[in-house]
Amino acid sequence: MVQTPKAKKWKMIIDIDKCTGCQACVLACQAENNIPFNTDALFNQSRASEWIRIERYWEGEFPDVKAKFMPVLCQHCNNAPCEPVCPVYAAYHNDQGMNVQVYNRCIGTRFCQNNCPYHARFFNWFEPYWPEGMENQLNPDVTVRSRGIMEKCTFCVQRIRRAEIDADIEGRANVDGDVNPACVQSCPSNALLFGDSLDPDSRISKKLDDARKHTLLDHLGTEPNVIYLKKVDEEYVEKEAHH
Amino acid sequence: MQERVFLPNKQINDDLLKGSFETPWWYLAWMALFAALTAWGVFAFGYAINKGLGVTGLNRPIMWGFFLTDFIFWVGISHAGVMLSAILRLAKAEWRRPATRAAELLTVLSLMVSALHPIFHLGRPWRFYWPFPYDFSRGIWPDVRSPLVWDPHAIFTYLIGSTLFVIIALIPDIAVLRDKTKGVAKVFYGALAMGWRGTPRQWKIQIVAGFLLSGLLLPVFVSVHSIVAWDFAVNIGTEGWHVTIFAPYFVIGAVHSGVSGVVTMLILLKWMFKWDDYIRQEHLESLAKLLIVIATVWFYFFFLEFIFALYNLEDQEIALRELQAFTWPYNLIAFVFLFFGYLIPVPLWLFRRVRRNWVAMFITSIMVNIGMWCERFLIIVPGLARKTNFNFSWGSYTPSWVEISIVVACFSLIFLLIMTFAKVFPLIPLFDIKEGQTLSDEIQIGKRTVPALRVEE
Amino acid sequence: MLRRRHTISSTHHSHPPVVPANEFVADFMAWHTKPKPSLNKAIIAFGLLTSLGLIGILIKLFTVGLENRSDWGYLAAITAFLLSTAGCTPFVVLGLRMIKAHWRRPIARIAESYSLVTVVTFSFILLLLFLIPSSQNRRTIWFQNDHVGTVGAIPFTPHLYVIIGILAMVLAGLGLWWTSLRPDIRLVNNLKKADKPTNKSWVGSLKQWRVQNKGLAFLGAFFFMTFIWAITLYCIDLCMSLVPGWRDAIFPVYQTLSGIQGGLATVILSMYVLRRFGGFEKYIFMEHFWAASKPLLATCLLWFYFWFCAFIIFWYGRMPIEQDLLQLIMFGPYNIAFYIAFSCCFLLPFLILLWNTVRKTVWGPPVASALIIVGCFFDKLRLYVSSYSVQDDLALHAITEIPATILPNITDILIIMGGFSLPIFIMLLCTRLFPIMSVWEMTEGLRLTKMTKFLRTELRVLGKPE
Amino acid sequence: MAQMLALYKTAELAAQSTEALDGAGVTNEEWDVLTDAPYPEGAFGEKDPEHKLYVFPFMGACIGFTLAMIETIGTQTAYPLVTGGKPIFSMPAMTIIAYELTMLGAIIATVLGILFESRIPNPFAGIYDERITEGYIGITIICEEGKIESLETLLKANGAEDIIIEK
Repeated sequence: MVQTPKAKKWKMIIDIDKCTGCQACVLACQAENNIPFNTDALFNQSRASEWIRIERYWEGEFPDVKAKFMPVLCQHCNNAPCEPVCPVYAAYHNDQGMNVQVYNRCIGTRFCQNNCPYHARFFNWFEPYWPEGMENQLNPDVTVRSRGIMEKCTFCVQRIRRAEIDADIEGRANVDGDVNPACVQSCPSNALLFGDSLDPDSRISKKLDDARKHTLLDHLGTEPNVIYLKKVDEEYVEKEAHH
Repeated sequence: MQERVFLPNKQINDDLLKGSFETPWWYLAWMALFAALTAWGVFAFGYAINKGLGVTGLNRPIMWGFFLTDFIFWVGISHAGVMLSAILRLAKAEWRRPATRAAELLTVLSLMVSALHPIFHLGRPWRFYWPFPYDFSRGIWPDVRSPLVWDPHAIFTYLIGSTLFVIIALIPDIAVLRDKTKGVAKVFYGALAMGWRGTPRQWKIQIVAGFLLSGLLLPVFVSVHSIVAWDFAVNIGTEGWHVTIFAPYFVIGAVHSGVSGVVTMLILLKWMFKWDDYIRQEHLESLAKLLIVIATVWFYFFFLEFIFALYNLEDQEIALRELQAFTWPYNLIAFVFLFFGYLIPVPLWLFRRVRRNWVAMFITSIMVNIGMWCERFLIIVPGLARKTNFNFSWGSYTPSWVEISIVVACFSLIFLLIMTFAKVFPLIPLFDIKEGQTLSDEIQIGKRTVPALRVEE
Repeated sequence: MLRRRHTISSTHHSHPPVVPANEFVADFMAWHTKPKPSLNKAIIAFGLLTSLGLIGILIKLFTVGLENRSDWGYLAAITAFLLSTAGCTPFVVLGLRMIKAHWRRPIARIAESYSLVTVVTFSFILLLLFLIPSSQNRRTIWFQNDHVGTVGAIPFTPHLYVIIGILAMVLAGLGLWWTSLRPDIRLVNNLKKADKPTNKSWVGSLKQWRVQNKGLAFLGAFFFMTFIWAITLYCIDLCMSLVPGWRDAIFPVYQTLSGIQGGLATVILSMYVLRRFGGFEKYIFMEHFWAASKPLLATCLLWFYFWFCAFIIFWYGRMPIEQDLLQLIMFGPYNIAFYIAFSCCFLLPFLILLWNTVRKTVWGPPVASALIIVGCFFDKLRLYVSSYSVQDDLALHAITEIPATILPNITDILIIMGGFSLPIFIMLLCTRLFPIMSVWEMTEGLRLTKMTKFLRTELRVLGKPE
Repeated sequence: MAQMLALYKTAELAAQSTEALDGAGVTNEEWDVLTDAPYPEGAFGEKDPEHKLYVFPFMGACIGFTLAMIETIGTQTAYPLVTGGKPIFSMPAMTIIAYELTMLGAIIATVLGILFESRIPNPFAGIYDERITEGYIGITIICEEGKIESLETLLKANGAEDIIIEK
């Protein structure tokens, strides 16, 4: 288990009301975490791997039709259904409340993916491949996963560790905002917010009691660490006002 | 009516050991064919290892496909053996005698083959041994909470148990072979017979052992398929899997397909080796009657599973059932599953004429297994295709040539193994048949002679 | 010298002598026509206890009434208990008839007579149905939940269908009982020189016997189906659907199995009583208990299996509703009842019956059966009392909070007492009024059995007519 | 000591001559029967063979259960990782593995017991003839060399087809 000086519990808040569905987070994640390019072929085989994906739902009939966007990534559940089904402890829970995947340990039973209600785990169907020259942009902090193993969002654990190391060098404790996963960093509308919920004066712990707060599929009792804030629907608000 | 046939022991030996002493050309031809198919499967698997599982039809969200369908199917078939030989032995059913060895053999071989499937299915097959607690050097251990750790425990227990069961029951017949062969074969069989002479003591132990091992294997046999079922049922992530009845539903389904498999095998044996005096219509009829009961219980379980899954009328569940029942090609598979698995065979078996007809029973028993294969497919794939509550990532699945050839290879491997075994050992226990003759008797009531049995409590 | 060797060699076949059929008939009829006075005393005693139970029900009816479901949990439990012990006994014998097991013969009549108890049980169920909510807007197997408008609505769910299901089972049981009883009634009448109308209806012609055989087979199959269906309906509609969010597909199977177990246990106990107090050592001996003990052991194992199948899924799933359920029916307010049920339905009988030496005795199986009966009662207790105490809220399909334990008050205790003595009372009455052993089946069995000398030992020969 | 093996066409003759042997004071310890199929106990007037086969499964079960406990408890203590919020000692999971290994131990022990109780493997089991598996009933006798002739005549008188003698 990873031993860290100060107890932390990382959480992410996704404000659906702010999300524009611009896919910047998807791209950033792709670049940060050495995910091979999702070609058309992969999409057609429905084998594309996007550790964070924007689910788009249409509401209503044309012409008055609404697009609703929902970024979905690994929810880092406290009771993660994906963990206990792994025969080799490749998926387990670390003491920072994160659901981590040990690539070297994974043997590729794909049971964890079946048991993930959020559909947030990805399998390496082939040996990863980058076009000539593109392998130079690989992130040295992140393993390139070989074929036949599962992978998923890590909350950019490499950035967390890096921040901790830097803080140690400077002889200080981590402050809020030290750590930002690629998706959070790249979100133009600040829809995503990441932080340590045990740190009382971090931005995230202040937002935790927001009225719009909810978690995905909470009837499953998985207790996700990714929290969503409801969309504010003007029409609905008006309707309520009239009543 | 039972038609009793009495044969001198010498003739029983000659008939039942036919397989070991004469090899017709067609026999070798078939074996060659199956060997070729198996070899092709081996190549396909090698290709999958080399390129990665991308060469299969699997995708997101359908992460489990043909391999596991076939895995469950063969584990199911493997439940024939203990079901028949153990339960009928404990129930002292006379008509078990010619069927036991075939059934147990089917158990062992199909279990071996089914144990291969998880390896085909792994992302990194060369690490198949990692779920075992072997790694003292690095102090890394498997997670005993995972059903995939329960699985190997169950399957290997069952495999070891049933293999030993077959071997123990073989010893007296091997002794017969030892006495009938010459030269190297004699040495070989002599070593296997371990100096069996047939003293009263040895026979008594043989009989007691039969009961004892049956009693021990029965609970194992139930647990094996239950655990296989729990691989699915513990899932809260996949629609239609998180059902409490899955374990017994799988077990009874397994028995259904397994006993049908035994019927198929017995009929084939009768045709191949002309064993008309040993595999008789009365056996066929009793098996068919047993099948009616099993199939009906299985259908009741299926009914419960279906109703209980559906009655909440949650949208996702409705979507799943809609996919299973009305969407091409799943609707065809569902049709085959329902009609081949139950609705056609069982009503036919109600007629005595069908139960005693070899061809009809052959066809129906094969139909059942086709139906059961489809059932397993319908449990795994549609559930995954409608996996998440968000319909954003619903999917579909078509197997690739790799999966199909590996499945075909597994079928032919089974046939190959059975035919090889039949060359070396008798597929009907000789001493069991002889004992049956010693114990059979008649009772005269008025003008009628009732077939009777000499029993010793 | 020779004789000595012979006796040694035949010691390990502990065959009781085969009694000639006519001798048995004479024996039994003598016993049946002049019963012991102690029998009448017992009938009166248990009759009083039973009526106390009925009085208990009436008191409850007039004091608390039918407003609050939670008052009636214990009646529901005892009804379920009766249904799955006395109610399922006919199943045992018809199963054995199907596989032509000879050892069923002495117990066939007892088993069938228990279907008379179900008649009374049925009236309890009718009472309970007043407490059961209709399945409109409720998530039950009747598909009447919120999605379904008036279009898909099935009228009178579930009450009408529960009544039909259980009535069918009762009728099938009675039919079974009466069909196999007719020849023996004629026998009794002949003995008593009584001229009853039944004499004309049964003369024992070959045709009549054939019809009777076919009839028993048919009614058997019919009872088999109706019995499973009745138990299924009862345990779903009078228990499971009262707890919102309880979705457990194996529950009906589990209850059916516990019924079969209870039925078998009841039969074995009655067999023991008949042997002990009726003095039929010559016809009911160790072999019968030994044979019966094996299926009993199997049912114990299956009980654990079915329980575990549900438990492991709930435990592994860890959904809130599943956690609540585990609390409600197992480890929460009724955990004591559950632990007793667990040890009496599975653990102790299993440990007793595990040993062949114990199974091969006259006392071993009855002890296990007694335990199972107790366990069965507590099993029903923890299931029914708990589910009747749940306040259901149609809006959210989940348990809002785990209700506290409900302990039996005086009326409940009266009801339980009555419930336990009801079957005993009815069986004693049967013993008094009808032949409690199926004479024709016994004679048939004795005719199909003979001892034969095989080489140097003696074997029993059992005929198995196809 | 010499061994002799008498072969009979039918079980009746064999039973007859065992009776005769008893008459001649040759006990069951000295004579034994060889058949190609099980006969009901005592068919040839032989004593009921004592055996302790039922002990083996229980010993095996105990060993298996112990191993299971070592495996489950050991792995979970040696590698205490939290998965899915399940307790470090997950009894239900341990139950399943314990069950399987218990049964495995029981079965293996039983099979060993069977081999031991039926006294095989034993290449020097004694005098034997291949005709036995063809339906002949064999009666083996171990006796002093002196007795051979008398016994031979006795067995012949009871219809022995052939008698093999090993000195």
